[in-house]
Amino acid sequence: MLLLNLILILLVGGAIAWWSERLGTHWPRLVAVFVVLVDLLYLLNYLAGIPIEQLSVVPAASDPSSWLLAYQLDWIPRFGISFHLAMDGLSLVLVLLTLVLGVISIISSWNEKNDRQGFFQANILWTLAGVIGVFLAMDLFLFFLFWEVMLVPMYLLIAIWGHEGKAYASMKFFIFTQFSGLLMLLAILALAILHHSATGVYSFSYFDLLSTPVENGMAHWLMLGFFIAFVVKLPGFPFHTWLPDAHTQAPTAGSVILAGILLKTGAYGLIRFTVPLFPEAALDFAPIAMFLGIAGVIYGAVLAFSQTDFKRLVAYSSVSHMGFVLLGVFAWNSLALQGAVMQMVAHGFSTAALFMIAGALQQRLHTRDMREMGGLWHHMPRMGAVALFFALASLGMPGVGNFVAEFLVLLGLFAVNPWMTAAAALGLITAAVYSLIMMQRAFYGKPKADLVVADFGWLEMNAMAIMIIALIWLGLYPQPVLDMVQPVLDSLFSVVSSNSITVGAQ
Amino acid sequence: MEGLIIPLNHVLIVAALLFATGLAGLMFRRNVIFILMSLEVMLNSAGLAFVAAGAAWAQADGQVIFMLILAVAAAEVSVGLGLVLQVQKRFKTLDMDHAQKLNG
Amino acid sequence: MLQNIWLIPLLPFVSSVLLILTAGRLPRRLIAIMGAGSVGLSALIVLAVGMQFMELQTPYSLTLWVWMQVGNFAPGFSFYIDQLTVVMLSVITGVGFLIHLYSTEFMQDDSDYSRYFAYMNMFVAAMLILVMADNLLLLYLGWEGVGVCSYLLVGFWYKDPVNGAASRKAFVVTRVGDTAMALGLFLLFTELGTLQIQPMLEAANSRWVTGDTIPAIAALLLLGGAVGKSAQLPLHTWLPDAMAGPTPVSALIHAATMVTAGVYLIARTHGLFLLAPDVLMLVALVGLFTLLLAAFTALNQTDIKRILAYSTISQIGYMFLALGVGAWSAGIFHLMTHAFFKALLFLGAGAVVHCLHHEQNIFKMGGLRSKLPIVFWSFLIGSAALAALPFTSGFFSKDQILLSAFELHGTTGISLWIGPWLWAGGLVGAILTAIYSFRLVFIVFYGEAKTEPDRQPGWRMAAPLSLLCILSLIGGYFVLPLASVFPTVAQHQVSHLVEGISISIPLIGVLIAWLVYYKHSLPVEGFTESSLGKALRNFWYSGWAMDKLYDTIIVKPYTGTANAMRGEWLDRIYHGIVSLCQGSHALLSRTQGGKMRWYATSMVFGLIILVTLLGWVS
Amino acid sequence: METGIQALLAPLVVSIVALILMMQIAFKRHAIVSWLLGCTGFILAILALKPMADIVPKMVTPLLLSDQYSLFFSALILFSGLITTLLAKDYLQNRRGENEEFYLLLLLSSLGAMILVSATHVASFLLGMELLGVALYALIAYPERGQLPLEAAIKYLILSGAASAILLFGFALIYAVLGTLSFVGIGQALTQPILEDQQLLILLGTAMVFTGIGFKLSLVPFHMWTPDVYQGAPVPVTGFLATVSKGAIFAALLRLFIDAELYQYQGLMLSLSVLAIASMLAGNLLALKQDNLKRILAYSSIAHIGYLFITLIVYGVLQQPGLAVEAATFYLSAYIITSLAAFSLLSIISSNISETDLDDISHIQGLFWRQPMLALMLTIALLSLAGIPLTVGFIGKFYIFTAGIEGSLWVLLAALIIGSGISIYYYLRIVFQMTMKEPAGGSGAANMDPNSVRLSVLSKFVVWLLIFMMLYLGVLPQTLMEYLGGLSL
Repeated sequence: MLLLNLILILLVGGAIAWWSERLGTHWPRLVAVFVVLVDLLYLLNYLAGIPIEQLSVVPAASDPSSWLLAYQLDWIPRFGISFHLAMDGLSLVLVLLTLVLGVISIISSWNEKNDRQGFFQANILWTLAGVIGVFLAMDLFLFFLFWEVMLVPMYLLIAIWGHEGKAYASMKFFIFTQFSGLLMLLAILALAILHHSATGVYSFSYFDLLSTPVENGMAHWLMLGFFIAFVVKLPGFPFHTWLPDAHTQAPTAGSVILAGILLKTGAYGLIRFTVPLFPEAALDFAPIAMFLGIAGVIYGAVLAFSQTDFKRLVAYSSVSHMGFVLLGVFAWNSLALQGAVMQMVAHGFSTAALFMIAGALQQRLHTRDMREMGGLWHHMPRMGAVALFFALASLGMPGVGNFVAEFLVLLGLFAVNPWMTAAAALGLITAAVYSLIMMQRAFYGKPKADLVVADFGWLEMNAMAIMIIALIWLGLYPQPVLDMVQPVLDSLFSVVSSNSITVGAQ
Repeated sequence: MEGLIIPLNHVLIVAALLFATGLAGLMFRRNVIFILMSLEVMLNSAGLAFVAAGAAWAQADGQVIFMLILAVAAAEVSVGLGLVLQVQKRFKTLDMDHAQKLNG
Repeated sequence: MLQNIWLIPLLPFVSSVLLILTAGRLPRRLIAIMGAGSVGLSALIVLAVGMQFMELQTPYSLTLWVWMQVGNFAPGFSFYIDQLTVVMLSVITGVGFLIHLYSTEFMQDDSDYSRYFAYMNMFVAAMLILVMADNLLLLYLGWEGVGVCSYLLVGFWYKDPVNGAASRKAFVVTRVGDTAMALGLFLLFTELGTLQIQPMLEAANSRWVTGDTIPAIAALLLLGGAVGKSAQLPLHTWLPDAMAGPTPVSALIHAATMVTAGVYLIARTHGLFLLAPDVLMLVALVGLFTLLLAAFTALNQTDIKRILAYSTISQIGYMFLALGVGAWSAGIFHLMTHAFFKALLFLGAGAVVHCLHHEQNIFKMGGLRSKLPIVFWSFLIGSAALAALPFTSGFFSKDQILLSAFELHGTTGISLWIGPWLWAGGLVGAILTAIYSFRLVFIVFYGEAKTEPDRQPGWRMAAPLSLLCILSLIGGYFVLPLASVFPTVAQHQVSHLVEGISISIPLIGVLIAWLVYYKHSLPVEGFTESSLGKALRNFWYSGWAMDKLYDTIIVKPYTGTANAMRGEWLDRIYHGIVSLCQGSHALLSRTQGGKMRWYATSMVFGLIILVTLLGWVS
Repeated sequence: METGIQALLAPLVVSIVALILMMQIAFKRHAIVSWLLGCTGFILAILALKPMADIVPKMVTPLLLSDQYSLFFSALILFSGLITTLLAKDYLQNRRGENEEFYLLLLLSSLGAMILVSATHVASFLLGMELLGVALYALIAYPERGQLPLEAAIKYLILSGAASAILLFGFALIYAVLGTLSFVGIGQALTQPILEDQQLLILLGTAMVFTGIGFKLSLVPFHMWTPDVYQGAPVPVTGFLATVSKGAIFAALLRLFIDAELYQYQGLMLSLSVLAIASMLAGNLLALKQDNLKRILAYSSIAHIGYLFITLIVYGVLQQPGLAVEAATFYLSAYIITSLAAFSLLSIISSNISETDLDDISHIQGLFWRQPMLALMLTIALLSLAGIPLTVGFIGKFYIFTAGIEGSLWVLLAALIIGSGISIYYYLRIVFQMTMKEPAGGSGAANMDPNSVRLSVLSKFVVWLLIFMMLYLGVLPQTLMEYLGGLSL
C-alpha cells in the first residue's frame, strides 16, 4: 500500500499543483515541493521503522514477499496482468534518488518565469510518479505502462517550456524512446506468450517470467528488444543522439529530471530485466554491449569537448558517464554492478547540478553559448566554485561518488576483460579534458567588464549544498548504498548463475 | 425454372465487357453526367451477371439481387443527380477535372 | 600520539574547508593564521609522532573506517606509518609550513587571498594522505587530490587564459599517467585480491618470482603514474608550463612535494619493482634520459622559473636513476635535500620576481647581489646545493646516487654492464646542472642592474628563506632511518678516482659558468651563434620539441576530430531515415492529386494487383 | 415471428423513428424537435438492445442474424450515431436554417450499418451497405453550401458506387460458380472441388469482392478517396463516416470471413498481408507532413485499418477465432471511441463559425494557452490514436501485438512498429502545435477568436464522456475484454 501511495501522492499532488495555479502563480511550486517532500518523508518514515537487518536480507527472485515491500492487486486477469509493485534495495536507492532530485528540480525552476506554472509543476510531479512506477513495477505490463507514461509529461515539459529548438528536440526524444519502447513491448509480449504456451496461463509477472524457458535463438531477439529500449534511454552509443538535443532544449527542471532520473530507468532496466530474463543471450551479447559502452564513454567525451553550448557539453558528458553503466552491467559481477548503481546515483547528482548551473547561466546571461561567456568566476564566485566542484566530480575526482562508481566499474570489468578496461579508462582522461575546458570557457579567462549578474542565491546554494554533501558522502562512505544494493545483486546472481558464468568477486 | 439456354460464360463475358466499358468511362470521362452513366452501366453489368448466374443455377436469388441492384442504382443516381445540380451551381462546370479543390 | 595521526591531514583539510565556506569574508590576518597555522600544527604533530616513532621503530597503522566494501574489495581509510612515511611527512609539513609562511607575505596584495590558502591547505592535506595511505586506493585519492590542487593553483590567476591552458595541460598530462596507474591498481587487485600495500607486496612476493610478466606489467603501469606525476619522460612537458602559478606554489608543489610523489610511489612499492628487474632498469633509464634532456633544456631557458622547472625535472631524473639502480635510500635522500634546496631556490626566485614587478626574464635582471642580499645568499646556497658542490646537502645525496649507479651489478640483460654508463650520464648531467645553476646566479645577481627592485622581502619571506638556507646546507648530514624499510645495499667500495671525479665535476661546471657568464672570457658565441648552434639552442629551448611533437600527434588530431564531429555526425543516419520518410511522403502525396478519374484508375490498378497477387500465390 | 421482431427490435425502432421524423419534417420543420427525435431514436434503439440480448442468437430470415456480435456492433453504431447527433446540434446551429434532414439521414445511415453487421447474406450485405452509403453521400453534402463538401460527396458517391459495382460483380462471379449467396453457403461450396477454369472466376470474384470492401475500409491501394472525403465532409459527418461506416463494414467483413471460412486460404491471407503492410506504411507516411487535421486523421485511419487487418491474418494462422476476434473487436471499439473523441473535439473547435471547418493545423496553434482543457483532451485523444498507455488505444495495440505474436507474424509486426514510430511524428506535431505560444497571425488566428470556443453543456458532456471512456477502458479494460472474449460468431 505504501508503494501505491508513493505514486498516488505524486499523481494527485500534480493535479492539486495544477489547480493551485488559480490561487496565485507562486502556489504551484510551493505545492509541488511540499508534495515531493511529503512523499520523501513518507518513505523515510517507513525506512526508519524497519529493522536494519531487513535491508541485508537477500530477496528471493521467486518470492516477492521476501522483498522489503510488495503490493499486488489483480488488474487484468484476462492476460494475467496484475498491479504489482515491489521494492528491494535497488529500487529503494533509486526511488530515494528520484525524490531528492525531484525536490531539487522543482527548486531549480523556482525563479524561472514559466507560464502555466501549475501545469508545469504538474508535469514534473507526473514524470516523477512515472519514474517511481518504473522502479517499482514488477509486472512487465505495468512496467511498460509506466515506462511510456513518464514520457508524456516529459515531452510536454520540453515541448511547452523548452528553448528555441524545442520542436525538434521534443519530437526526437519522444520518437526515439517510443520506437524503442515498442520493441520492448514486442519482447515483453513475446515472453509472456512463451510463458503462456509453456504453462497454459498468461502472466506478466516478473517472478513468473524469470523462470520462463526461452529457446536460445528467440532469447537473443527478445533480449535485444529489451536491450535497445533501455540503451536508448540510457543512452548508449549509437542511440544517444536524442539526448543532447533534449537536454539542451529542456527547461532547467526538465534537464535535471531527464539527466538525473530518467536516464537511470534505462540502467535499471538493464540490471533488473535484460540480464536476468535472458542470462545466456545477454552473456553472448556482452562483448558487443561492452563495446558500445566503451564507444559511448569515448565518443561522449570527445563530443563534449567540442561543444560550444554549455548544456550540450553536459549532455554529452552524460553519454560518456552512462557508458560506464553499460560496461558495469554487462561485466556482471558485484564490483562492476555496484559501480554501475553508484554511477547512477552519483551521476544523478553531478549532472543535475551541472544542468542547474547551465540553467542559472541561461537565465542570467540569456545564452548557453560558452563563446560568449568567460571570466564568470569574477562575477559569480559562488557559482564558479560550485561548478568547479561538479566539474571535478564529473571527471572522477576521488572523494566524490563518481570516482567510486567509475573505479568499481573498471575494477570489475578488469577481471572480465582487461583490454576493454584499458580502452574505457581512456574515458578518465577525456573526461578531464572536457570538464576542464568547460570550466575554462565559462568561468575562467578574462571577465567581461560591463557584466552585472547576480551570483547564486540562498535557495540555489542550498540545493547545491545538498548535492555536494551527497556526492562527498557517496565518495567517502558509500557503504550504506552498497549494502542496500548488495543483497539485490546476490539475488540476481542466483537467478543468473545457473545459466551463465559469473566472473569476479561476488 | 429452365436454367440458362446460352452458356453462362458467354453472358459473363458480355457482362464483363459492359463492366469494363463502365469502368473505362469512369476512368476517362470528365463530365460528371457521363461518369454517373458509366456507374449505372457498371452496376447493371453486375446485375446482368447475377441474373445470368441465377438462371444458370435455376434460382431466383439472381433476379432478386438484380432488383436490389436496380433500387440501389436508382437511389445512387437520384442522390447523384441532386449533387450534379449543386456541382453545376457551385463550380459552374460539370468537368470533374476542374470541379476539384481537395488534394494533398 | 600515534593514534592521533589522523589529525595531520585533517587540520589543513578543515582549514581549507573553512576557508572555502567563508569565501574570503574573513580578515586577512585570520586567513593567514589559519592557512599557515594549520600546516604548522600538522608539522608539530609530525614532529611529535616522529619522536615517538623513533622509539617504537615498528610500522603503525590506523584504520578510520572502511571506505567501501564489495566482496573482498575493502579498502579502508587507513593510514600506515613507517620510517619512509615519517620522512615524507616531515618534508611535506616542514617545507610546507615554511612555504605557507612565505606565502602570507608573497600573496599579500592578491584579492583572492583566501582562495589561495584554501587550495594550498587542500593540497597539503591531499599530499599527506598520499604518503600516509595504507592502501593504493587511498594513495590514489591523495594522488588525484594533489593533481587537482595543482591544477587549481597553476590556474590560480584565472583571468589570463594562458594560465588556464597551463593548468589544464598539467592536469591532463598527469591524468594520462594516473590512468595507467589506475589500470595498475586494477591488475594488482585482480591478481592479488588486495590493494593494501604491505599485504599486497607480500602476496606478490609469494605469488610471483623475479622476472614474471604480470608483476612487470603492474610495475610498468605504476611507473606510468609515477612518470606522469614526477614529470619524467615522456610525460614531463606539463611541468615547465605549470610555472604559471604563483611562485610559492611552484616551490611547494612543483619542486618539493607533489612532483616527488612518483619517487615515493616507486619506493613504496619497491617490492613489486624488485620482481620486475626490467622495469626497474627502465626506471633508471627514464631517469637518466630525463635528467639529461632537462639539463640541456634548462641551460637555454631565459625565464627564471622555467630554468628551475627544468632543473626540477632533471633532479627528479636523478631520483629515478637512484630508484632504478636500487639505491632506494639515496633516492629518498635526494628527494629530501632537493625539497630543501629547490624550495629555497623557488622561494628565492619568487622573492626576485616579487620585488621586480613580476619580471621573470633573467636577462632583464642583473646586479641584484647588493640590492637583495638575503635573496642573493639564498640563491647562492641553493644553487650550490643544486650543483652538488661539496659539503652542501645536494652533494651528499647526489654523490650517493652516482656511486650506486656506478656500482650497479645486475644479474640480467643490460644491467650487467650499464652501471658505469649511467654514472657517466649522471656526471654529464651534474656538470650541466652546475653550469645552468650558476649561469642563473651570475646573470641575475652580478653584472649591471637592469631592473630596480621596488621593495624588500619582509620577515615572513626572509625567515623561511633563511631556514631553508640552513637546511640546504646541513641537510646532507641527516641520517634517514630508512634501513628497515628498504633492502640493504652494500657499502660503497669504489676507487678514489671515481669519487674524485664525482666531487670535481660540479666544480668544473661552476668554473665554466663563471668563465662564460661572469668573466665572459670563454668565446662560446662562436658556437652559439652558428647556425648549428642556433638550431641546437632553439631545439633545447623548446624542450627538445616535445611539446610540438605531442601537439602534432595527439592534441591537434584530438581537437580536430572532436571539432569535425561536433555536429553529431551519427545524426546523419537518423536524418537519413527521416529524409527517406519525408521523401516517401512527398512521393505518395503526389498520388493524392484530387482527380477523381485517377482515383478510379488507381482502384482498377489495385484490383489488377490484387488479382495478380492472388493468382501468383495460389 | 414475434421473436423475429424482438430480435430486430433496435433496427425496427430506428426505422420507425426515422419515419416519424420524416413526417415531422413534412408537417412542420423544427430543428430542436427533429434533434430530439433523433436523440430519442438512438436512445430507444440502445434501450431496445436489452430485450434483443435476451433471445440471441436468432436467425431472422436467411438474411439477418441477431447475435451477441451484431448486438455489440449495433450498440457501437448507435452510440456513435447518438454522439454525432448530440454534437451536430451545436455544429449545425451556426450553419444553415434547415438541419432537420440531417438527423433523419443519420438514423438511416445507422440503420444501414446495423443491417450490415447482422448480414449473413450477400443481399442483406448489399442492402445495408448501400443504405449506409447513400445516406452518407447526402450527409456529406448536406449541411454546408461550400464547394468542398460537395466535391467530397460526389467523389464519394461515384467512387463508392464503383466500388459497390466491383464488389457486386465479384459476388456475381462467385455466385456463378458456387450457386449460393449466403456466407455460410459460400464457405461450404468453396470446400467442394472446383473445376480448373472456374477457379479463375473464383479468384477474380474474390479479388473484386475484396477490392470493394478494401475501398470501403480504405485499404491501400484503394484508399485514395479517404483524405478528400474526410476533409470535405463536415466534421461530425467525418466522425460518423470514420467510425460507423468503417466499423460496420469491418464487422461485416469479419462475419463473412468466418462464416465463409475464408481464413483457410493461404493465398488470400498472404495477399491481405501485403495490403495490410502497404496500408500501415503508406497511411502513416502520407500523414507525415500533412497540414490538414482531417486529412491527417484520414491517413491515420488508413494505417489503423492496416493494423486491424493483422487480426484477420492471425485468424488465418491460428485457424480459430479466440484471440483474433477478441483483438479485432477490441481494437475496433477502441478506434471508434478514440476517433469519435478526436472528431468531436474538432467539431467543437469548429462549432462557432459558420462556413468552413477549422481543420488546418495552424488553426489550433496555441490552443493550449487559450483552452487548456480542450487542448489536453485533444492530446489524450491523439495519444490514444498513437497507442500510448493509459488510453484505450494502447490496449487495442496491445491486443494487436499479442495476436501478431501468437501468430508469429514478424513481418507484419515490424511494419506495425515502423508505422507506429512514424505516426508518433504527426500526432505529436499536432500536440506541439497546440502548445506553441504565438499563433502566427495569419490564416487561422483571424478566424478564431480566443474566447470564441465556448463549450455548451452538451458538448462538454459528450467529450468528457468520450475522454472518460478512453481513459477508463485504457486503465481498466478487463470488463470489456471479458465481454468481447465471450462474443461468439
